[in-house]
Amino acid sequence: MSEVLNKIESIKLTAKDFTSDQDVRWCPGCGDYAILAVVQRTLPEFGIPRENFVFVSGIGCSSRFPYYMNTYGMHTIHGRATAFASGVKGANPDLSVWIITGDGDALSIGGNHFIHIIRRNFDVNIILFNNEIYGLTKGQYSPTSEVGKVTKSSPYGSIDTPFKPTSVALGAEAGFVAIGIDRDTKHLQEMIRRAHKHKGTSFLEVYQNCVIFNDGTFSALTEKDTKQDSVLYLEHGKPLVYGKENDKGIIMDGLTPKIVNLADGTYSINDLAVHDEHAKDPTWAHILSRMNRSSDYPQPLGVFRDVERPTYEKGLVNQIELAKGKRGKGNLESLFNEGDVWENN
Amino acid sequence: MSEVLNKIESIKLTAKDFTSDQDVRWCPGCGDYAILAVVQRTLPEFGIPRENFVFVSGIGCSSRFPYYMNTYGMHTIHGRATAFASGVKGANPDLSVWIITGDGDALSIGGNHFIHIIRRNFDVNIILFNNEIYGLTKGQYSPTSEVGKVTKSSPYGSIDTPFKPTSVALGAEAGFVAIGIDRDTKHLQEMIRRAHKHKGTSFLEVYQNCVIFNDGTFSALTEKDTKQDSVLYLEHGKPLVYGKENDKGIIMDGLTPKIVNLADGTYSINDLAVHDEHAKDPTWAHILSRMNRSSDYPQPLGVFRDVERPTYEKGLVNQIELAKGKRGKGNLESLFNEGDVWENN
Amino acid sequence: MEKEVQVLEDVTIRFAGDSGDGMQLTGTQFTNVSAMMGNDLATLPDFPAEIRAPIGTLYGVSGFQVHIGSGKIHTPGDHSDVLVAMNPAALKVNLRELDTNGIIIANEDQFTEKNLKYAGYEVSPLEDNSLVKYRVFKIRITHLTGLALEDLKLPNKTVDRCKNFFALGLIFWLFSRDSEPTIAWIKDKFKKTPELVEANIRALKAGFNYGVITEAFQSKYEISSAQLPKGKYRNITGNTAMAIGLVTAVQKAGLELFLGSYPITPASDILHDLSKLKNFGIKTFQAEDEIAAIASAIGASFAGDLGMTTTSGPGVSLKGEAIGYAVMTELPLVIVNIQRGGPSTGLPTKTEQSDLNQAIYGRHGEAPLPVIAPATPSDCFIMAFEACRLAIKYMTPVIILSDGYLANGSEPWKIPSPSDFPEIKVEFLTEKNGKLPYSRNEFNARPWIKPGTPNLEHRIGGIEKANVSGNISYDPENHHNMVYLRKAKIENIANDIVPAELFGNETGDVLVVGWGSTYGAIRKAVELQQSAGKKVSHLHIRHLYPMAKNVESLLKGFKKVLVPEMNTGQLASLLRSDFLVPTIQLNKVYGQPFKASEITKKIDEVLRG
Amino acid sequence: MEKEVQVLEDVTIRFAGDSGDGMQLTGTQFTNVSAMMGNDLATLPDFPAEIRAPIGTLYGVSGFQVHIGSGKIHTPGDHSDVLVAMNPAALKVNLRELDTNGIIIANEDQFTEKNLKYAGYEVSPLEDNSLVKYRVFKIRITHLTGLALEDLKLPNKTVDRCKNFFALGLIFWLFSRDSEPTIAWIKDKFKKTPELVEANIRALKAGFNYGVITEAFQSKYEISSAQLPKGKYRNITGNTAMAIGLVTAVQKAGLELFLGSYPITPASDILHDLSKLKNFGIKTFQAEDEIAAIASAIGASFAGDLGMTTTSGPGVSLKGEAIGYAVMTELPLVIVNIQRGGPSTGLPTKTEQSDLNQAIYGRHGEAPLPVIAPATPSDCFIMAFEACRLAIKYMTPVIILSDGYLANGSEPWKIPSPSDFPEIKVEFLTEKNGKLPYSRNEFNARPWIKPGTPNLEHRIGGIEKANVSGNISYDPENHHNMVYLRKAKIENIANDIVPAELFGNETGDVLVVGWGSTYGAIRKAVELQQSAGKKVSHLHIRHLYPMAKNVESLLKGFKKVLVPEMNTGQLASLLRSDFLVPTIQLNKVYGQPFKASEITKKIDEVLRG
Ligand SMILES: Cc1ncc(C[n+]2csc(CCOP(=O)(O)OP(=O)(O)O)c2C)c(N)n1
Ligand SMILES: Cc1ncc(C[n+]2csc(CCOP(=O)(O)OP(=O)(O)O)c2C)c(N)n1
Ligand code: SF4
Ligand code: SF4
Ligand SMILES: [Mg+2]
Ligand SMILES: [Mg+2]
Repeated sequence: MSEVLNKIESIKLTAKDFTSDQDVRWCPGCGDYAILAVVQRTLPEFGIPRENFVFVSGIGCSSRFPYYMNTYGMHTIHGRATAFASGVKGANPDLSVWIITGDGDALSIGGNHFIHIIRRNFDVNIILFNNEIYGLTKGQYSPTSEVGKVTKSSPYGSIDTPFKPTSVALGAEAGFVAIGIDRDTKHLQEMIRRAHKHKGTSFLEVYQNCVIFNDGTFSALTEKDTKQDSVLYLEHGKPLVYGKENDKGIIMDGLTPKIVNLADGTYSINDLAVHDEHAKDPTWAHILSRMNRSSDYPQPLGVFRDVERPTYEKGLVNQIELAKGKRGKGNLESLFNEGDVWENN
Repeated sequence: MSEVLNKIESIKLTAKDFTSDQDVRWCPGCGDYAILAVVQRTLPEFGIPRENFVFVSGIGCSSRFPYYMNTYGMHTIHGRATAFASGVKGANPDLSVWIITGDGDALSIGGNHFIHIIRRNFDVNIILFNNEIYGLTKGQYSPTSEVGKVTKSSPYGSIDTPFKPTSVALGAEAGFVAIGIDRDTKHLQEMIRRAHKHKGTSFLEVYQNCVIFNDGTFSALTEKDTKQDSVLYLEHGKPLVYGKENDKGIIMDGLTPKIVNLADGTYSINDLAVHDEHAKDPTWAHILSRMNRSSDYPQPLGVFRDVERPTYEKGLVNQIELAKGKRGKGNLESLFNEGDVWENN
Repeated sequence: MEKEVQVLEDVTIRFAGDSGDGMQLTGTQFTNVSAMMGNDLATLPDFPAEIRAPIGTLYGVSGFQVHIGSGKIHTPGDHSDVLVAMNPAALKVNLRELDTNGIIIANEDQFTEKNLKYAGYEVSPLEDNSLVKYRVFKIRITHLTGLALEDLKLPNKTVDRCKNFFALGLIFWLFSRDSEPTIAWIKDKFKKTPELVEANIRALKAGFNYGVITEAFQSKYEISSAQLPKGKYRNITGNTAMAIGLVTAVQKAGLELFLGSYPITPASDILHDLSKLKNFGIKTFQAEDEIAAIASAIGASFAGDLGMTTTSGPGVSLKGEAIGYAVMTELPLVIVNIQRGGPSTGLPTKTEQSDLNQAIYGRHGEAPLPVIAPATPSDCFIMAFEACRLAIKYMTPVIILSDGYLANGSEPWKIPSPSDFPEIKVEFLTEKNGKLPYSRNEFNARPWIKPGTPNLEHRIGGIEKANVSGNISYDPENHHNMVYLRKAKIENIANDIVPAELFGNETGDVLVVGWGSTYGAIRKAVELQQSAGKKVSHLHIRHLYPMAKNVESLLKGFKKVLVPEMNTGQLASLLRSDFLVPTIQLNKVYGQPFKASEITKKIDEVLRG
Repeated sequence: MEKEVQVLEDVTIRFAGDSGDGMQLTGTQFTNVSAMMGNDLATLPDFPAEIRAPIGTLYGVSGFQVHIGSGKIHTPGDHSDVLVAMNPAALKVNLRELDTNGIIIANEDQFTEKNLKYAGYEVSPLEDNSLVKYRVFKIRITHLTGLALEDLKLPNKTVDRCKNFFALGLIFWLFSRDSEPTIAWIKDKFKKTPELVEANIRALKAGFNYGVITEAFQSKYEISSAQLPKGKYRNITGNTAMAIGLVTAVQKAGLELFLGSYPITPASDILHDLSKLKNFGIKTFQAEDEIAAIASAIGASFAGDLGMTTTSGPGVSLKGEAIGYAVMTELPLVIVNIQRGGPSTGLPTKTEQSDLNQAIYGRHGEAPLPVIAPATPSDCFIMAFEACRLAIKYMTPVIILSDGYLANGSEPWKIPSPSDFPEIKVEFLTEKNGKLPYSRNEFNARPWIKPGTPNLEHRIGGIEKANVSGNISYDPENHHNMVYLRKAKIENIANDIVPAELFGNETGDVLVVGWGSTYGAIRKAVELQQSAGKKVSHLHIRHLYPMAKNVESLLKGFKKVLVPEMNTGQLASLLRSDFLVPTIQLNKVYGQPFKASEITKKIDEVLRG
């Protein structure tokens, strides 16, 4: 044990160690840069040897991410990163596996693998770059684009109700759900730490600005004059307060969250709902997942839910050990000779 | 209008009219028979000409269903019924479209199309025959099989956390979610009426016994001695009462449902949670979706949620009308001559 | 009463009944016992797509044909000599395959009015004169089974389920089989319910004794054991052989096996078999669909396991994109396609060879990979091993084309010793040594580098890559070169495979060229022709892409090339395109294997010109 | 100052700059103006896979080549005569395609130290003597644009974005183009921001005037208008032609169009175009993936619309299973594949012809369907119409193989009149009249029956069906017959298509056989050979499966058959297999179209023997 600890101690990596020699090819000003920088800056904290990281992505602007990480990486096919990653982690549970995906990649073509990896609970980390648009194919609406959005493929406005990615994840039995945003890198860094820490599938949605095809979609959450009234930072055990002067809060009216004013004396901070990441039932997280920009509510940012259950790869390994214990380590000789065998003389 | 009404009045169909000339090829004793009979019995009530029904299915035992209905039908490919049906309804919104699918078909290979049709809200009815097993391929575990289930492909027990289909649907923005069971055909009939009535994607999960590969999975919900203590019938506006002597109920403790005893006098019926199908937020339905056989809770049966929003095909038709109004009905001559045109003399 | 004993060279028996009548089990027991008694054999299970169709219907009939003999047996028999018909539908469906003078053993109890109607008989064929060509034995099997079990006081349903053992016992007597192995099997199978052990054994013995005691049968038969080479044997189906072959290869390579699979008929049994073998460290992952299945397998290969995926045609149609990805990233991967009747859902429980074109061409872009096909059930073992060898050595996905007939059919397998097989060399790159992710060895293979290896961090992907470095490259010339490099890598495998084996002379009038499961029927037909003095040879192609180097010259040694296939001519078209040789085709897309006689007839025709 | 005017027969200009420099737009404007001035032309847009790669990098260079002339123009030009290089990287990447003595117009302002470094230049090529072979004009385009817009007080970024119009203006002057259409376009495009209208027009005029005023250019050029047949013309890309062709066909059939599609390069523009045409009653459905896209289209066809799906290779790899379903259910369906560089993700923005095998063979089972391919951008219109015609008449899915080069390339299109096209006959079955769902008409097509039609309720599916009734059938013989019936239905289309057109004599030394977008380069090369008196002809195959009936005899009329393809020989292999003719291949998998000169050279080689 102490040897392992020593080894970990002795690894002193920096962001630079995680930077590959490939030129970064996103548009100037793309939100992806910030997320990349935060990830490169945060991984060294984990004390994991660089060679034990694997970044797996699908296809999209965001999915170019692995090329820029000086770790092992797979840039796979559209929508299937979660499925490839299941094999990577299943084959070698010791690896730290990170899935990088986009709103189109994860939720349009990849929606099925997305919900299945979550229910199976492989211990991997999913970072979904949500820019609410298809970037790489030059600007079609995505499953997170708002109704009415005019894009190349919806010249009369989209008629698709968007998914709320956190609701989808929770509906698929997610144990860890969080939201961060490209422009608040300090908070994002904390989200990445938390995703890493969670054993099981961690789902981190990151709002990301696409300067070319969807510029400013998240500006209410990032611009100085609107930000504080639009964002609700979640902290475990803390009441839900927000607003420029910390003058607003959320109370629960039965099952419905209500915005209240703390300034006019009707409600005090003690009346507010208190955030509980670890609530056994996903109901609380579900309620948070319904509060978003498209509603009147502020947008919660932070960890919605962090509850562990057994991981898939543990189950897989356990069954193998069990089978070896029960039936003895597999032996070809006896495998060949199973069943009714006879001798011809 | 009255002409249409007359036409509808004059249609007096019976279950027999909906019975095709094909031999039914399920195993004797299969729960599918009961569901088929209920559907055949219920459709005549809707006053829709038989030729306007289309049944679309994927692949599985359950997906043989359309062959037995004397309506239009498509037995498609595995997992894709929802996608085929989107095209059927999109092409002709006047049709009454019914999707028949299994737990493997809808939630394993077909999970993505399932969540997407729900968020888009085509006005179709999905009946998912959930037998918690792959029937047609002779008994592998499905995404709804419980952890530890021993099947042909899980000889050491399944290590996959199952989906709760209703949770998945709600996470995908479902407006109508209900559960019925093969053995309670009267209730099932009501569910089918309700699914039909709902404009938008109706999701009806039906617990169905597979006598060959998963016999008795739902017996707690169907056998006389256990049924009343295991099933909670939902009725809009009514308190959640159940039990042999109507002696049990559900109260809400914050966001958590709790089982209480009505017999010992501590709680009365007035303390109980009251079912609200039409709650705007999906939270209440979500809470119900978490209560199921695998928990200590009784299994709710009935309509969890019934809230309408605009349908996809309406949106599609509207845009076409809008475009025609704005740009005039499409004309090839002017389409050919769009853009920079010059004359060569 | 002593009865006459006739010695037969071979016999074909078909067991037929409702899906619920246990005919597959009965057939398998007869097969195993015959195998253990030293007969060579081949089997043909034939079951409906329905799990358990309504009782008595024509489409609910489940059959199992087994051909046993004292000589080499190549096929499950063109026709049957004996038909066990548990009900009228079973008789109706299978009668046309019964030889004149063949034996019918019919369960008279099931020839009720209702069942006759289901089967479309107006009058019972047992009562009119329609069966005069055959030797008919009507036996009240249900009733007699009931009598035998009377004092056990079992529910009717249970008693009814034992009747297949009565039939089996009778057949055991008729063909002088040893009942002991089946009795042992019953004891083990039902060990948790002793009353079933007792019931089934009683039924078996009752059937056997019925043969001994009654006057019905004039003679019984013996089939002496075959002249199989000395050694230990077991009876094996293609799917089991496949599973064992895959396990053997990974063990010989010192790798772990990761199977990503999604159930589908007729491939699921490989998934089932491998799931049981967890004690070999095998990881089976039942994915949400075929795409996730192969994607997870490729991910596993990237991580250092040998990734595999098993499926049938519809599954392969979904895997095309991911297969192309494996070609591009040059990772080892084994793809097993147990072909069935197509297109689309087709005939899921029937056999066919119509996915050859798909295996070779079924992806966008230039995406070549090796395609191989076993010829017999036990050859599935060999070809599974071969697929793993090629995948690892050449860092490439490999497709194995088996089919429903091989998968469920069986033959005696001379059990090899694990030490008969060579190690498969795997060299993970562990130190840079000047190598890069797309450096090439003498076989044009790139190095396999396991995540977790320090200083060899690298990224792979589906975008075209620069040779050697493996970095993304949009360079036109590089793309052209890489397309041809990948092609050359695969084509070069022609230098590393066994020459295609010719049966017969190297020149002659007709060369019959086959692939896959038509092997037995072709071989038998060609043997017959040869013994009739005809200049006919048989070439069976097990490596379909690339083909062995000797194929071209062998083809050119014959006046005519006849290609029998269970498709509309896919290998034939390949041969024409590759070698510009005219081909004569014999195609059968019946969902059923060829009969040797069909091929013999066609050869006659070709010989006549 | 009056300058000398030289009259040119043709000229090829390449605009190149950063992805953000607006080169596609500049090129398109030049193209449209030239088209309106009566030149024939062909274009080749060439852009990176990145949306907007970092400024100044080699891989961020976006190019647009246009070849205009007074004669018939078949290709976008083997080399360019003029290169507009907006930065050092653009110069570096494109220089090798510039002819000796070609003109370079370089934006000197961008030849900064940083940009030179990005492009890998140690010294500025404008300053050393490396460009002596060319006529170099260094112009401070950024600076001059800035001056022209100075008093508008626009942000720097905006000013910078206008510099492409300066370059365009200069080129307009140099080649005596009319600025008016572009000015009109600017006014319309930026109508919501008048300051941009003003800025861009000013930049355009400043560039034009720069040519007029400065001493830099000794002469300007004119290209007289081409001898195109009389009529109205517009410039059209393949993707737009495809979209219009599909709309035309459904209108002529009196059907509604349902497009199920998922965005993918280079096919997305068809989805975009059709989405705009909602006033034609077109339903576009952006599905969650390619499988849902095609499935919805098939569902729509079942419901009585004409279902379509547009995609590229990776998408087709996912659609295989559903295509097989459409084959089995015999529903009309149009599948458009805009091919790109493969395998896997490959080279998404580059062109290739490597999905032919997949189109013909890429499904499990025997699943034949017609495959056709347009030869030029405007031919996409014709073949889109043809695909719809075949799909409806034969109740079958049809694959159209276009490619990135056709899709984005353009040529003048002589605008037809809608009345030039025949109606497409659609007969929905509305009364039984003894017909069943799988009854056959004289073309072996089954009836199309719309849900909503009383008394014709029926069920279709992917399981094999009995002929005529369409009920599920597991009958072996029926399966065989249906496999051959489906095949015969498609092969019979050979009797219903235009004969393959031969350019040149019917016999000779070399027949150059092509398909798809290689048309222009082959035609030009063959024209050259013919005018040099060589016995060379050109056969272009637009119906690939089944092929026109005259193909075989045409092939056999030549000593040698040369097949140039942008793949490793897929058509060649088809020809060998179908006709047993030896083929000589010329293959180029560079992600770029052939140059006529490459083909000419190869023909020379073949002629020499
Ligand atoms: C099978 C397949 N279908 C479609 C595409 C085209 N495609 C590439 S990326 C993409 C969507 C990207 O959107 P998103 O995942 O949101 O990523 P972003 O570019 O916005 O980061 C699509 C449709 C593809 N590469 N492969
Ligand atoms: C592409 C494809 N993959 C796999 C299969 C095999 N398959 C047929 S049905 C089925 C699962 C059926 O389970 P479910 O949907 O639960 O239906 P049930 O039979 O239980 O009613 C599978 C895996 C197939 N037909 N097609
Ligand atoms: S297109 Fe949008 S998401 Fe893609 S790199 Fe550019 S800014 Fe980023
Ligand atoms: S296998 Fe199960 S689900 Fe299928 S028909 Fe039989 S009982 Fe029903
Ligand atoms: Mg996106
Ligand atoms: Mg099921």
